[in-house]
Amino acid sequence: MVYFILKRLVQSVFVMLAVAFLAFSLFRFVGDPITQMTGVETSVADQERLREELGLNDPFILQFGRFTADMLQGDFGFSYRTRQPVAEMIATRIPATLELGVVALLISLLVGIPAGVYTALRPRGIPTQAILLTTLVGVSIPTFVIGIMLIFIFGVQLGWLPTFGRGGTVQIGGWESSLFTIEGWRALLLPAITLGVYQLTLTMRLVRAEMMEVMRSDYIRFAMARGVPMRRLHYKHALANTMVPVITIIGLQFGGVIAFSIVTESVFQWPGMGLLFLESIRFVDIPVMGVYLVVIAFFFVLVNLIVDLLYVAIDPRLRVRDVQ
Amino acid sequence: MLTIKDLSVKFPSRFGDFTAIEDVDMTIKPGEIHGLVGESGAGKSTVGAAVIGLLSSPGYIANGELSLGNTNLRTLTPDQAHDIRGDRISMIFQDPQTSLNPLMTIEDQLIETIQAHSDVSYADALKRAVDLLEEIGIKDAARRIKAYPHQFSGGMRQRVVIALAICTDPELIIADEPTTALDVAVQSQVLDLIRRLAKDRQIAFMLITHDIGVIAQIADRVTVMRKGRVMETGETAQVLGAPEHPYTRALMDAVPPLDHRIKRFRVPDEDGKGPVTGNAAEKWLLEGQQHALTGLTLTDICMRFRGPRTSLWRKPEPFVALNDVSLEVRPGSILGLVGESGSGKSTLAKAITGLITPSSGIMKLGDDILPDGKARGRKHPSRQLIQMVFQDPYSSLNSRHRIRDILTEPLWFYGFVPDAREREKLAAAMLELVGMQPDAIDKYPHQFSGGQRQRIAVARALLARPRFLICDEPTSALDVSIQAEILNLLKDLQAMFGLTILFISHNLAVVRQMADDTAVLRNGRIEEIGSTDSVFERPSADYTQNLLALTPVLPKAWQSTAVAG
Amino acid sequence: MIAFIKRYEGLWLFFHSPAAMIAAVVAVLIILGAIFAPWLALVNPYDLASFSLFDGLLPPVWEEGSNPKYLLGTDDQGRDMISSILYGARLSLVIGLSALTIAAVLGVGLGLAAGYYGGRFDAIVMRIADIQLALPAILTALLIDGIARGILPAAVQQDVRVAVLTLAIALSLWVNFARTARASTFVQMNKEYVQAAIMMGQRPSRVMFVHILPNILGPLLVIMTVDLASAILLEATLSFLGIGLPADSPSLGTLIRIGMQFLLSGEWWILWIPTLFLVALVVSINILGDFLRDVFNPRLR
Amino acid sequence: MTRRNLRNSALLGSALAFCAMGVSAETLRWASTTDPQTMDPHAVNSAPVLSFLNNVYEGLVRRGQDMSIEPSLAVSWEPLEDENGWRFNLREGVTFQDGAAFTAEDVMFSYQRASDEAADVRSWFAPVSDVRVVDDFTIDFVTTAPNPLFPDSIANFMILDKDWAESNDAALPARDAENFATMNVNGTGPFTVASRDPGVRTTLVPHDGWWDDAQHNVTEAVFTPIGNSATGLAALLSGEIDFIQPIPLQDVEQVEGRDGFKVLEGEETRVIMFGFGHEHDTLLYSSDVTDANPFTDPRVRLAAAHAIDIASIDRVLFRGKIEPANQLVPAGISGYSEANQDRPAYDPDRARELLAEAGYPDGFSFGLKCTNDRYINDEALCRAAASMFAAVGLNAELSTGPVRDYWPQLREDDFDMYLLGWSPGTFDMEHPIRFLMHSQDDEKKLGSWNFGNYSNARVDELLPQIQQEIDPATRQAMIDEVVAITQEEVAYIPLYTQPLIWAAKDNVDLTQRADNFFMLRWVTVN
Repeated sequence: MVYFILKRLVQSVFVMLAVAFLAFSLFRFVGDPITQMTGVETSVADQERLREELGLNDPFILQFGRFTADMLQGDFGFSYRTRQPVAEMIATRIPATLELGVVALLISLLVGIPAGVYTALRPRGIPTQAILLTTLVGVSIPTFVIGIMLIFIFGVQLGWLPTFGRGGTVQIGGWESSLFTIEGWRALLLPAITLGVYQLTLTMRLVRAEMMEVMRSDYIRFAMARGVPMRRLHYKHALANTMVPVITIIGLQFGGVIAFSIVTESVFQWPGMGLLFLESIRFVDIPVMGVYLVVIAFFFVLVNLIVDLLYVAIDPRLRVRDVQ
Repeated sequence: MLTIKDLSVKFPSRFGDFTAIEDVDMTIKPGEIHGLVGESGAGKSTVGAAVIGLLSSPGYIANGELSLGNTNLRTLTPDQAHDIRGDRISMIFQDPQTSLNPLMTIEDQLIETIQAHSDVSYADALKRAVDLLEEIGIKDAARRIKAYPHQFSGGMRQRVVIALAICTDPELIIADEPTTALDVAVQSQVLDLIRRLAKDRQIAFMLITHDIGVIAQIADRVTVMRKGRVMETGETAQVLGAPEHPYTRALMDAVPPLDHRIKRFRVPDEDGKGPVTGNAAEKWLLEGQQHALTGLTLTDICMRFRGPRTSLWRKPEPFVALNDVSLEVRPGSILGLVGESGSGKSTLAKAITGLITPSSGIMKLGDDILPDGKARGRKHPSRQLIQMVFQDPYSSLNSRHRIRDILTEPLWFYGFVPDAREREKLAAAMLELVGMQPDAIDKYPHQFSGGQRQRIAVARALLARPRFLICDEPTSALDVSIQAEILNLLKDLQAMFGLTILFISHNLAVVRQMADDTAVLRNGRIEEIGSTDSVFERPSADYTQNLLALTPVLPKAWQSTAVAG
Repeated sequence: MIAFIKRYEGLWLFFHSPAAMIAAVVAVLIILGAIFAPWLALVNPYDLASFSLFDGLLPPVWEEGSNPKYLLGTDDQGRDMISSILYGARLSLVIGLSALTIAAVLGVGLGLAAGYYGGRFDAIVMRIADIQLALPAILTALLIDGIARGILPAAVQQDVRVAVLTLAIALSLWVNFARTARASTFVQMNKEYVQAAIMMGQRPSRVMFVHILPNILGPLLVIMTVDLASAILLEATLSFLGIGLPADSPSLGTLIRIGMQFLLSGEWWILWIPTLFLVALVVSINILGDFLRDVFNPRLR
Repeated sequence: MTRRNLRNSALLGSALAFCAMGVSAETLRWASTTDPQTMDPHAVNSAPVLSFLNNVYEGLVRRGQDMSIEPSLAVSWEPLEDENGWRFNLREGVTFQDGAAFTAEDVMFSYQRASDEAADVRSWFAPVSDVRVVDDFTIDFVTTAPNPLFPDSIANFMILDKDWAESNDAALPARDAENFATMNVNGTGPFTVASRDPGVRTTLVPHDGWWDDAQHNVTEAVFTPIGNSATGLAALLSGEIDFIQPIPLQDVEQVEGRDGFKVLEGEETRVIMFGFGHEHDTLLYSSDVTDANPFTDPRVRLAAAHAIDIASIDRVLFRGKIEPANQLVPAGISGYSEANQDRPAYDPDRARELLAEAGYPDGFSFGLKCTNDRYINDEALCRAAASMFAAVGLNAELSTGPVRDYWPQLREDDFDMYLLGWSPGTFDMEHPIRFLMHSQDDEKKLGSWNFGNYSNARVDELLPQIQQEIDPATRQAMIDEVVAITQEEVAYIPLYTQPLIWAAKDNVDLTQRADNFFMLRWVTVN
C-alpha cells in the first residue's frame, strides 16, 4: 500500500517536471511579452533594455533552469502584466475554478449516474431513447454556444440568473467561496451546467454501459436467483460494481474539465484560473502561463492519486490480502 | 413437487423464433437429485433458467406447465416470482469465482438473503448464517464470515455459494454445472455436500452437468437432453446402465474409461472409417521425416516468478511455479502430464516452447540443447520442430484470418513451399487428412464448431512438420463426443507419423487413453512418473492414489463395450 | 444460417435501425457536399474575388430583403452561406479526419507496442500519456502553434495553420487510442493464436500488425467515430478561443465563431445555420458511433 | 496575505451590501473589455490604465469633454522667457486622497518617477532637459527646443504624493515585481479605489476632499472587466451593469430597440490604415512577382487606394457608423489639414489602369497582414479589403493573427502590406508625423512605428520645424505640406476613423470623449 502510493508519487513528480518543461518551452513561442508590456511610444532601445532585465535574451536552458530552481524554492515569480506575485494571483483564482469544476462534476454525477442506471435498466423505454438523444445533441453543440445560449435564455430573456461573475462570495481563510450565499449559487448554476453537460453525458453513457454489463454478470444473476430485493440489487450490488471504471474515467477526464473550464470561464467571465490563463496568453504573461500549467498538472496528478485511493476504498480485493 | 410438462422456450430473433427447448417433461421429488445431462446446445441450462424465471432476454416460455408443489410458476407476477426465488427455488452457478459479489462480505450477502425472505433480526440472521457455514464445512465461521469472497479458495467459495443458496431453506435448488470449475478433490467434497443436503434437508436438486461421471456418482434419476429435446429419462442405473436411446448409447461410448485403455473410441458417424490415407499431405509429411524420432529431456527445470511487491523494504517473495522438474518424453511416444489447476502444467509447456524463460534447468530436444526463452532466436530450428495444439479452439485461431491464411502461414514462414498455389493445395490436403472438407479453406474460423476448429488447429501444427507436439488440454473445452473424435484423430496421426507428444490434461481418464507414460504434477513438482499402466494401476504416491480414488467413474457394468485396448 | 446471420449481422442491424440509417444519410450527404463543394458551391469562399461586400448580410430566401441567388443568405463578407458551409464542412472534415488518422496511427502504434512488450516500455508510454492528459487540448494547441511559429519561416506559417491545428488536435486525441489499443492488446496477448505466432518465431511487427491489429479494430473503430466528433468540436472550440483557423479559410468552427458576433444583431442565420449544420454532422457521427459500439459489443444490446 | 484579506473582507461587505440592496440610485456598475493591469500611473503606457486612472489621479492639465486642454493641478502655464520650456503655476489647497497637501515637490517627484528608466511613460519627457521647482506652487519644465505642444502632451502625466510613494517603497514604478503602487492609489482626483480584485472587480468611491466641484452624483462605482462581448452585452441587457464600453456595432440596433437602454455613438481619434513595405526590395509573399516590390511605385499604391470601396465597408461591416478618413488624423484634431480633405475615390477601372501603367496589367499577389483582436472588425475589414483588392488584380494573401505577435512581425519587416490603427496621443497631427511618417531613426527615436520605413526628405526636414513653431498659421502650412506630400505619394491608405460605441441604461447620463476615456466625474445616475 505504502509502496504503491510512493510509486505513484514518484511517477507524479516525473509527470509534473515534464509538464513544467513543456510549459517552459511554450513560453518562447507564444509571442513577445515586451511589446505587450509597453506602450506605443516606448522606444525600441527601452524595450531592448527591459528584455535584457527580464533575462529573455538568455539561452533557453538557462531560463528553464532558473524557472525550475525558483519554483522548487517556492518562488513563482512575478507577472509581466500586473507585476503581482504569480503565486498570489493563481492562489486567489484557484477557489473559483475548483468550485466551478467540482460543482459541474457533482451535477454530472448526480444527474448522470441515476440517468445511466435508469437507461440501463429500461433500455427499450421511450424515456430512455429521449434521454439518450438529448444528451447526444447536448455533447454535439460546442460548449461556448451552450454557454451563450444559457446566458441569453436565463439571464437576459427570463432574467432569472446572473449573466456573469461569481455573485456574492464569502471569504473563509484564504478561500473565497461562492457556496455560502444564494447569490453565489445563482451565479454558479449556469457555468456549472455548461461545464457539466459534457461530463454528464460521458458519465451517463459509461454508467449505462457498465451497468448493462454488470447486470449480466454471474453474481447479479445469483443475487437475483436468491431473491435479493430489486432496489438493493440495482444500487448496492450492481451500481457499486460499476464505480471502478466510472472513477477511472472521471480521473482521466479531469484534463477535459480543465480545458473546457477555460471556455466556460471565458464565456461567463468567471474569475478562475482559466480566465486568468486566457488573459495571460493575450498579454504573453509568461510566468503566469507557466505556473498555471504546472498547477494544472499538479491537480491532475492529485486527482489521479485520489482516484487510486478510491479504488482501494471501493474494492476490497486491493485492500485485504488473502488470509489463507 | 417440481413438475415440468411440455415445456417449450423460444427466443425471438430477427430470423424468426429460435426454439431453445421443446416439449420437455420432468418431475423432481423432494430429496431427489435429478441429473440433467447433455452436450452444449442441449438446452439444459435453459430448463433451469425457465424454472427459476431468469430466462435471459428476450427468451420466453412458449407453452407448457411449470409448477412447484401447488404453485403454478407460469402465472406468477414478476414480483411474486422474485419472492419465490431464494425462498423456494434457489440456484448454484458454475463458477464460484464470479458468482459472489466481490465488493461485499460474505456476511452482507448471507444476511441480505436471509432477511429478504424472513423477518428476522440482524443478530438472528447472523447466527443462522454462522451456523450454516459451520454446517457446510467452513471452520471458524464466526470470524471468516467477515471476509470478502476473494479471501476464500475456489472450493470454499463454492461452499459459500451453496450456503447462500440454502440459507432460506428452499425446496428446490438448480445446480448448473456446480463442480465443472473445480478440481477433482474439491468436486468430490462438493458432491458429498449436495448429497448430504438432499438427504438431510430433503432439498430437491436439479443437477445440470455435461459430466456423466458426476451423474453416475450422485444422481438418483437422470434426464438426457439433446438439441432442446429430452432423449431419455429415468432411474440413473437404468438410463446409463442400459441406455435405450441411441444417443445415450453414443454418449456412453464416448466417455473415456479410467481403469483400462481402449484402442479407439466408437464414434457413430465414423464407424468403420479409418483416417484418410494416401493423400498429398500425408506424403508430404512422411517426406519430411528424414530425421529420426526425436525425444525431449527436461532436467531440473525451475521456474520462479517475482511475487507482487508489498513493501518498499522487503524483497517480494518469489512464486515458485516449477520446482526441479525432470522428465523424459521418449522418441515416438506420448507422455501424459496430469495435474490440477495451478500445478504448473501450462508453465512447463510455455517453457518448452520458449514463451517464458525458466529460472534454471536444462532442456534437450533430441541431442540438442534447447536455448531458454529469450535466448532462443526467432530462426532457431526448434521453432519449427516443436508445435503446439492449444486448449481453446476459439482463441487459438485468429478469427480475422481465413483458414487459408492460417494454414499456409507455417508453409510460407518456414520456407517449405515457395509457391503460393502449392501451399494452398497442401493446406487443403491437410484439411482432408484431419477429417475436414477441403473447401473449408475459404472460410473464417467462426464458421466452424469447436471440434472442427480443433481439427484445423491440429492441421496447422502438422503443416509445420513438427517432430515434437505439445497438446495442452486439447479436448477440455469440447463436448465428450467431440473429445472422442479428436482423441481418435490424435491417436491415428501419432500412429501414422510417429510423432513424439507431450499430452497435458487434468482429466485422468483421457490421459489413460492417450499416454504411454504418465507424469503427475502437483504444485510444480513431479509426484510420480512412470508407464501409464503402472501409474494408474499401481500408483505409488499418495496424491496419485487420492486423485484416482476421487475421480468420478462409471460403474464397470455401465461402461461401453468399445474396442478394448 | 447461423453463419449467415453472424456474417451480415452488422448490415442487417443497420437496415433495421432507423436512427443509424438517418444518421448515415445525413453524414453521407454532408460528406458528399464537402467533397463536391467546388462544384456545388456558388462562390469559393477562399477566392476573395468571387464574392462582394455588396451582397453582405442578406437573409435566407424566406425572409424579407433576400436575394434568391443566396438560398440561406450571406454573411458579413457577402459570402453565400451554403458555399461557406460546404467549404467549411470540407475543412472541418479534413482536419478531423487527418487529426484522427495521425492520432490513430500514433496511438494504436504506441498502444500495440506497449501492450505487446509490456514492462518498462509500457510504463514509459503510459507516463507520456499521463503528461499528455495533464495538458488540456487547448494548451497543446497553443504549444504546437507556438512551436510552429518559432520554427517555421513566417512565409509558410499561414499555409501550415491547418496542419498545425490538425497536429494539435491529433496530439490531444492519441491517448484515447493508445489506451484502448493497449488494453485490447493485453487481452489478445493471452489469446492462444498470438502465442502460436510468437512461438513460431514471427517478427514482433508481424505479430502486432498482422495478427493482433485486425482483432482489436472493433473498439478502435468505435473510438474513431466518437473522436471524429470531438475533433470537429475541438476545432470549433479552438477557433472560438482564437487559436484556430483564420477567418478567410473558414471551417465550421470558424463560421460559428464569426456567427457569434451576430447572435443579437438580427442576422441570426450567420450563427445558427452553421451551428445547426455542425450539430447535425456531429450527432450523426455520434449515432453511427453508438451503432458501431452495439455491433461490436453485442452483449450491450 | 493579511493585507489582502483585510481588503477583501472590506470588499465583501460592500459586495454583500449591494446584492442586498439591489440597484442603488448612485451606484454605477460598468464594464469594459480589459482590466487596467496596474494602478501605477507611470508603469504602463496603455489606454485601459490611463483611462481608468484618470478618475483617480490628475495631471497638471486635463482634457475637457471636447478634448481641449484645461487647467487641472496647474491653474495656468506660460512659456519660459529666456529659455525653451514652460512654467506651470500650481493650484493651492489641493489635497491627496490620504489628506497630504499637494506641492511642487510632488510634481518634481512625479516627473523623476515618470521619466525613470523603469517607467513606461518616459517618452513623454524626451524633450525635457531640466525641471526646476521655483517655489511651492511654481515649477519650470525646460525643453531642449521650443515645444509649443508640451502642455498638451502631458495631459496623462499623473501626479503622485512624494511622501506616500517613498514611505511605501514605491518611489519607482514596479518593473519585475509588484510594489505598493501597483495595487493601491493615492491621487488628487475625484475618485479613489476602495477595493480591488485584479481581473475581477474594482470599486471606486468619491474623494471627498476633491478641489473641483463635483458634477457627478455617483457614490460608488464598480468596474468589472468582461472580455467576451456577448457576455458583456448580456450583462447590460439583464441589468447587472449600467454601462459598457464598447459594444459590438452590429448589436447597436438590438440595444436601441430595447426599452431602457441607449447607445452612445461617436468617432474615436483612431484612424485605421494600410501601410506598405516601402523599403523592401522584393515582395515576401508573392507567388508571381518575386524579383521586385511593386509597392515602391506610387501608382501601384494609388491603385490599391482606388480599389477600396469605403462606402460598402461602411454600410455592411460598420452599419454606417464610420467616417472615411483622408489623412492620418480625423477632422477636429489640431493640425488636421483642411486643405487636403480628398481621399482617392472607389474606382476599380482607374486602379486597373494604374496597375497597367506600372507594368502589372494582370496584377500580382502579395501578403497582407492583419490583426484579429485589436481593432473593431479588423479581421472582417481585411477580408473585405482583400476581396476588393482581388477585384482589380491585387491578389492579397491574407494572414491574420492576434496582436500579441503582430508587432514583432511588423518590426521584423515581415509583411508586404499591413493594417495599422493610430490614435494621436497628443491629439495633434505632429504625433503621427513623428511616429509614422518620419524616416526610421532609432537615435532620435523618430519613425518608430513607421514599419515600412516610408521616407521623404522634405517630411523629415519639416518635422522639427513643426515641433518648434509657435505660430499656428505657419505651423499649419507646414503640416499641410506634409499631408499633401504623403497623400501624393500614398504613404499610407487611410481608411476610416474607428467608431466609438458605448451602451448604457437610459437613466445614466455620461460623456463620451473621443479618446475612449470614461470619466466618472461627468456621470449622473437618475
